[in-house]
Amino acid sequence: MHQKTQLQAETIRLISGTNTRKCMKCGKCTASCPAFAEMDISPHKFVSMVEHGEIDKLMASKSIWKCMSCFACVERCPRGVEPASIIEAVRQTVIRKQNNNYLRPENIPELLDPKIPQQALVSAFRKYSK
Amino acid sequence: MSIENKEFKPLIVAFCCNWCSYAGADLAGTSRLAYPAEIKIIRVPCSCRVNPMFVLRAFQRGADGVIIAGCHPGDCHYTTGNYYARRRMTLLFSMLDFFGIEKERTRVDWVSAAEGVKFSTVMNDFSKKIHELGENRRLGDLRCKMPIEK
Amino acid sequence: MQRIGVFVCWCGTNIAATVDIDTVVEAMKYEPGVVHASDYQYMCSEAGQSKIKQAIKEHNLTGIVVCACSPRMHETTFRKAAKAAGLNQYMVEIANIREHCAWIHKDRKEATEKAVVLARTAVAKLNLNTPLTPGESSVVKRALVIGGGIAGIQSALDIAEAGYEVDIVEKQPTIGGKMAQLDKTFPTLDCAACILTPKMVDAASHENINLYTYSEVDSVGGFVGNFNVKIRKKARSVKADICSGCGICTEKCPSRKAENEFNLGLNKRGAIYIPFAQAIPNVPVIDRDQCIKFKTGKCGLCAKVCPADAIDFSQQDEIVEKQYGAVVLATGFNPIKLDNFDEFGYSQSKDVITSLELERIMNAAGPTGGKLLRPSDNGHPHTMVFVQCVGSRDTTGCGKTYCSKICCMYTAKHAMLIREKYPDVDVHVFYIDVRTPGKNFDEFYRRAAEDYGVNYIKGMVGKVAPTNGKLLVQGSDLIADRQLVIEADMVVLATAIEPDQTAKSLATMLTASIDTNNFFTEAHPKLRPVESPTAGVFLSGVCQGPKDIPETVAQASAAAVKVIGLLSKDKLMCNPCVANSNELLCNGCSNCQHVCPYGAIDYVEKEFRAGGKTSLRRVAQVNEAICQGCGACTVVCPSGAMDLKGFTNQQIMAEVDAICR
Amino acid sequence: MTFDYYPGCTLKTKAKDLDIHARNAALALGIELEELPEWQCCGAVYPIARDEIATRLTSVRALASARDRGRELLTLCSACHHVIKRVNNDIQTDDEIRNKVNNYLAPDIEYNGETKVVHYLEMLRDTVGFDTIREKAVKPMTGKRIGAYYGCLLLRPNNVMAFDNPENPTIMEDFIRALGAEPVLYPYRNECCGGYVAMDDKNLAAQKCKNITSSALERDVDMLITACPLCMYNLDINTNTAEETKLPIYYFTELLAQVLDI
Amino acid sequence: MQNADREINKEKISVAEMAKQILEQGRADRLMGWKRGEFFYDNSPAVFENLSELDDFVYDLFCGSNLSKFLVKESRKDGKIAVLLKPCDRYSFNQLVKEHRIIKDNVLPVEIDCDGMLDIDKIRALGIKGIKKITVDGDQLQIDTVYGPKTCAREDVLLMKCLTCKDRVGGDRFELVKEIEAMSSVERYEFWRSELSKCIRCNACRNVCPACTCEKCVFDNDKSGIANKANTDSFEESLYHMIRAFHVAGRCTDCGECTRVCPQNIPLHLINRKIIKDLNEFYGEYQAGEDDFSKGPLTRFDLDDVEPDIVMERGGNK
Repeated sequence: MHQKTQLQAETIRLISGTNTRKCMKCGKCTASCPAFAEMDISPHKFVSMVEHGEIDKLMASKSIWKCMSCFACVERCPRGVEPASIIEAVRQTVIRKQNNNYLRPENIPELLDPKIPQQALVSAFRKYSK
Repeated sequence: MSIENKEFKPLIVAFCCNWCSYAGADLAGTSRLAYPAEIKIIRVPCSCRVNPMFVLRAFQRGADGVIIAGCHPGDCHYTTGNYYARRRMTLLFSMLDFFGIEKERTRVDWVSAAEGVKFSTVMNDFSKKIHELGENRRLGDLRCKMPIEK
Repeated sequence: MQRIGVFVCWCGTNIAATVDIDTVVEAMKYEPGVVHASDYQYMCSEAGQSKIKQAIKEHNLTGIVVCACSPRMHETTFRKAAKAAGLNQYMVEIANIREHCAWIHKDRKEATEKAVVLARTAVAKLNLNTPLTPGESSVVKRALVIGGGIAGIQSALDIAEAGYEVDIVEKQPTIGGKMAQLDKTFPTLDCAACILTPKMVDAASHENINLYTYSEVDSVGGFVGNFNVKIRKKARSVKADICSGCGICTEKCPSRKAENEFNLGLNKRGAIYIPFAQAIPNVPVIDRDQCIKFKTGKCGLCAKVCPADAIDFSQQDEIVEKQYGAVVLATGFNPIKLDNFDEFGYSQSKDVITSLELERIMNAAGPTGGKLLRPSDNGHPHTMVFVQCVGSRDTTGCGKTYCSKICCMYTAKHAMLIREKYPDVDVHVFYIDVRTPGKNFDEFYRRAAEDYGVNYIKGMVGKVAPTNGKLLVQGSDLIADRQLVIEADMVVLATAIEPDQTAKSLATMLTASIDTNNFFTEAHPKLRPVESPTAGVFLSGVCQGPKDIPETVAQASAAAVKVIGLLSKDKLMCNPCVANSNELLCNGCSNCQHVCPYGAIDYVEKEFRAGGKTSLRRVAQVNEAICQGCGACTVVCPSGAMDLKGFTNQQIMAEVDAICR
Repeated sequence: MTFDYYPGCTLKTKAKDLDIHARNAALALGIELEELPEWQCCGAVYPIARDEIATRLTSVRALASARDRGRELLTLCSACHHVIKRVNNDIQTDDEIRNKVNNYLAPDIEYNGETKVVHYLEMLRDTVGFDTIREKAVKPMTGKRIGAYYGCLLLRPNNVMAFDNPENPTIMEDFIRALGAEPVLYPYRNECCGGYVAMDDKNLAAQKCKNITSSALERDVDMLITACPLCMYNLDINTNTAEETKLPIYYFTELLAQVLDI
Repeated sequence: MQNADREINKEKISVAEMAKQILEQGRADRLMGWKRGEFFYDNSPAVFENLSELDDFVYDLFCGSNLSKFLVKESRKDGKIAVLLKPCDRYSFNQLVKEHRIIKDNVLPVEIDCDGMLDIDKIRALGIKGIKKITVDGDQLQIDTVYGPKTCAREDVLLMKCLTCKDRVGGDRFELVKEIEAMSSVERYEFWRSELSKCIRCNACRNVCPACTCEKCVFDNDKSGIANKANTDSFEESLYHMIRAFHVAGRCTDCGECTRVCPQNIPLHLINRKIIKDLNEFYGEYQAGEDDFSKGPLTRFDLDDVEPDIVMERGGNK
């Protein structure tokens, strides 16, 4: 594997704290994911793509913004692999780059919604920007 | 101590359990997997038969390294022997280290009857370590007031 | 002082090419105790052996060292030779100068030096050898089989056929085990009952077999050849010797609340019941927790209707104590509880069932009379989803880490049977891997997919949501890389299997070891797969690891052969290299007893006389018939009283000294 | 018994109902909730990335403060509970995170995960007892069919949250029974409402919420209860817009206060 | 560790009075305690068979010696023997009962209080000589000497073993062990070599050790294969202390008697403490003699015990 991709993959493993080799490719994560319909790369592929060092593709993926961190995949994985943590690690890798924030205040018209709880805003900014 | 720069030929004692590691050593032999001749094997029924005294005795008599090899935990022929050996040897090595005997001179490894390659790798590796450490004279002198003349 | 002969083998060129034989022979002549040293091309050959025998007589040797190949190879050969020449066979030591020397070293000088050291180490040890005599113990010519499933029945039948008495202890009211609950068997699709019930009858009618049903093993003492076992015969509340098995009581019993265990709770049974029609013995049992008579004192209807007057409410548990020469463990398995897998909705919908439950539903004698009906409304299902690996191959602690082995095949069987009987039912199988090693197994699975149109989906189910009377099965199809939702009528879970819980307590009683999953451990995973490491205890069936019926039967027969081999002996020779306690030194501290894996050490109070006074002391005694000679006790003994014959402290110390000379 | 109480940002503003009723009900049940002095926002989402230390600090401050006061830390908002409980677990199990956090905060006494984090519902179950609520119910909700909506934050991951059976929880159902009402089980009560993704993808959240409410409506519920302001928001704006999915949603503490007649 | 079958001084009467009552009331036939010695600081263990013998009984600041070991023999004699057990002695007592060395049924254990015993050498080292009488005054000792009254801090003259008494709060008994662990392996070797070279093989440590009660000691038993009779470079001679430390591993209660009696002041207890520290760290806290039934750490195991490599992974050897 190329040195750069190797390093990228290692970073993802480190940030997520997950051992991708434990995956036995059962697909229970993808079976459980409530955001699957909106995803271009399914959760189980995140695991194998990290294993194969295809981090650039993952960073460009739409899926990382659709994962709701609901941990259904983590809870149900029979091997203790944490797809949600991997997705989070990829998302972090993206937004930690300068000027790479996914969400900017001006993009959220809902800010005007008087009902919106603080919690929603705080969490969205935590998840989508740095 | 000799001042001449003679080639260091270490003396290494290996205690091997009859059922796994001794058989592993046999397999290493059958497969012609070399390891240094300085390693001499003593056959014991089980790693749990190795009394810490044997290890101390070897060091006191001038051994440079002692290695104990047994069945993998869970595979002991006598079901539990290696678990006891594991505790005893951990404690012994730590005590030896406390007395200033480099901990690299002692080792426990688990080698099954099928692991001829592992046996040879482990022995080569251990011997390499001992070569790096050089001669071990310390334990025999531990309670002597005068340096031993030779 | 010993008179030692050293015999150096060339092993053709195997040794001689690398080791200078003459140097070794010459060096040995000066070792203490050595009175003779010689060499030969092939020591293990007839000629080589007679050279040894000759030398023993000629030089009046007390012991011999053979420098040759591994003792694992020819130790027995040379021991026999020594014995033939009148030596004690334990006065033989082998210096392994082939596998541990000649074969691994290239440098002739180095190898020769090492061979000398190995030889003198063997001499040093032999100088301290003493003649050893193997002990003998008698053998009780009766075997105990614990568990009355197909494994236990097969083992018992084979042992009984060889002419030995066998007792089967079964905790359920009938023998038959899990196989009795199955409908058809893969890959031939013959009916389980049709092949099992004749065997049950054979077992019951065999003159050498004695059944203890509704019984449990209370305690085990003794050792190989002489196990002393207490069996608890639980009170049936029915006199088995009088009961005719007419079954009137079971029909009349007014209590109908108990879950029918045999049908896995899919229907109810009476408080007095016979598990199933072909049960053996065909004697009912009263479930005292359910019986109105036992709960309130009133009722007693069964006693009134019994034509044989066989009901006995006052019956008590009975303890039977018997001796056995060998024990076969055949305790079987159960499907795991599904509490940790509620995403599959087992606890939320009746239509989510386990595969074993499906067996009962498919069975003509089952709760639906063999009709495939949805448990919730007895309707006909149109779509069925099978989920594989439920609780198997799970490393999170929720399930089992191992593959349950049988699920792939029985799921293929279920799918095939359903498609055959009800072609209108769509059958989907979610699988992680389909594992079909076995004769005609893969063909069978492919037939399900190819001929019967079972839809195999590579993927897993994430959630089963009971909605609008249907089950919404959300799963993944990894080949298509999609998530899909199947609207199913029934979901069948291929539930992981685990050893029966009795395995754990039996393991303690028998000092037979179990692994982290509570499966019994075999003495050697490849070479001794039906023996437990504890002498005289043998393993049969799933209690040793997941397996299907043919494998179970094969192992059961193998275990039986081992038992027969054991029982056919009048005396057992014990390994003489066993622990030995020097009572004069023993402190009585119990350390050795704590670490002995076999329970071979007992303590006795013994009188000692010293200086005209007698004193009572607690000392360890080793039962040589049980001791296997591991030596764990020798190291924990603080006083040095415990030693191991053949591998004594002095001997090993001498070996260390000889190496470090 | 007195707990240190961590209300969290939303409970001070948009989710006042959740907070006020909780305080009043606790008082009525003999539980004292003392608001943790100078608490800061927990961050609303748990920092999954193992290398994030800064985002863990506010939780640790709250935890250490409760430890110093010798109290258990009581939370109410699902998000706060999730974040604080998981950070606490990190401190307990991950040496690296513990060392970094302590080095950064340099507290007088190192924080090593001593504090026990308790959710309000757990307090009701374990300290007060659901039987006590049943006894003290002035206006029991007899005949009402109530669906519990758990969401994800309270339940998952179970090895850390250890709140209830993650796939078949019962604590809210037991709570509903204590209110005198009838709990209704529906399969989507532990499925995600969309969470923060609602800020980015309204449709996704709307779809998820529709699944949840229609699953509940199919079982004939009168109302849903939740412990999470974000779930409340998502469910509310997404379902109460259309007539066929209209379904009243309450914070569980609102009903508690109502039943206790506060 | 209080058992129902033990005497506990509830009324807080003096120990001497207790001893008297026990013999008077016939609760035991004999009593094991301490006897006044020739000098005020050399009290020694003694068995009292009747009231008149009790005149020599003493329990004061110099009763450091552990009585448990004597019971190995005493409990095998006829009749019941009462024994006075300071908190530290109870561990040894329990351990010996556990190992069946003491016949429990023949012994009446009497638990007595102790505030720490004094070390005469430490007092002397302070330059206090010609001592006539010592009285305790809070944290201070008032010492009446032929040269007039002196005082010193009680803490400064306690026996080494009392400084890290298991019943005292605070204090890390492993402090010194940790210091040695922090040395380089050469330093450690030199440390022990200089300490152990002082050893004169008087066997006092063995003789006093409550864990050393073997019917026949391996060091006296040339047939054990381990020992060779004294001979300067023989195995047992040079490794005497190591062998002994391993011999009592998992059974040593850390009573500190070995160091107390060593005429050469070798800190022998540090070897045992090192082993105790390792056992605690590797296999969980364990105090030998905490009770009289549990299995010691070397006679049990866990499936997931640490591998011996742990010695390699744990720091040290700088």
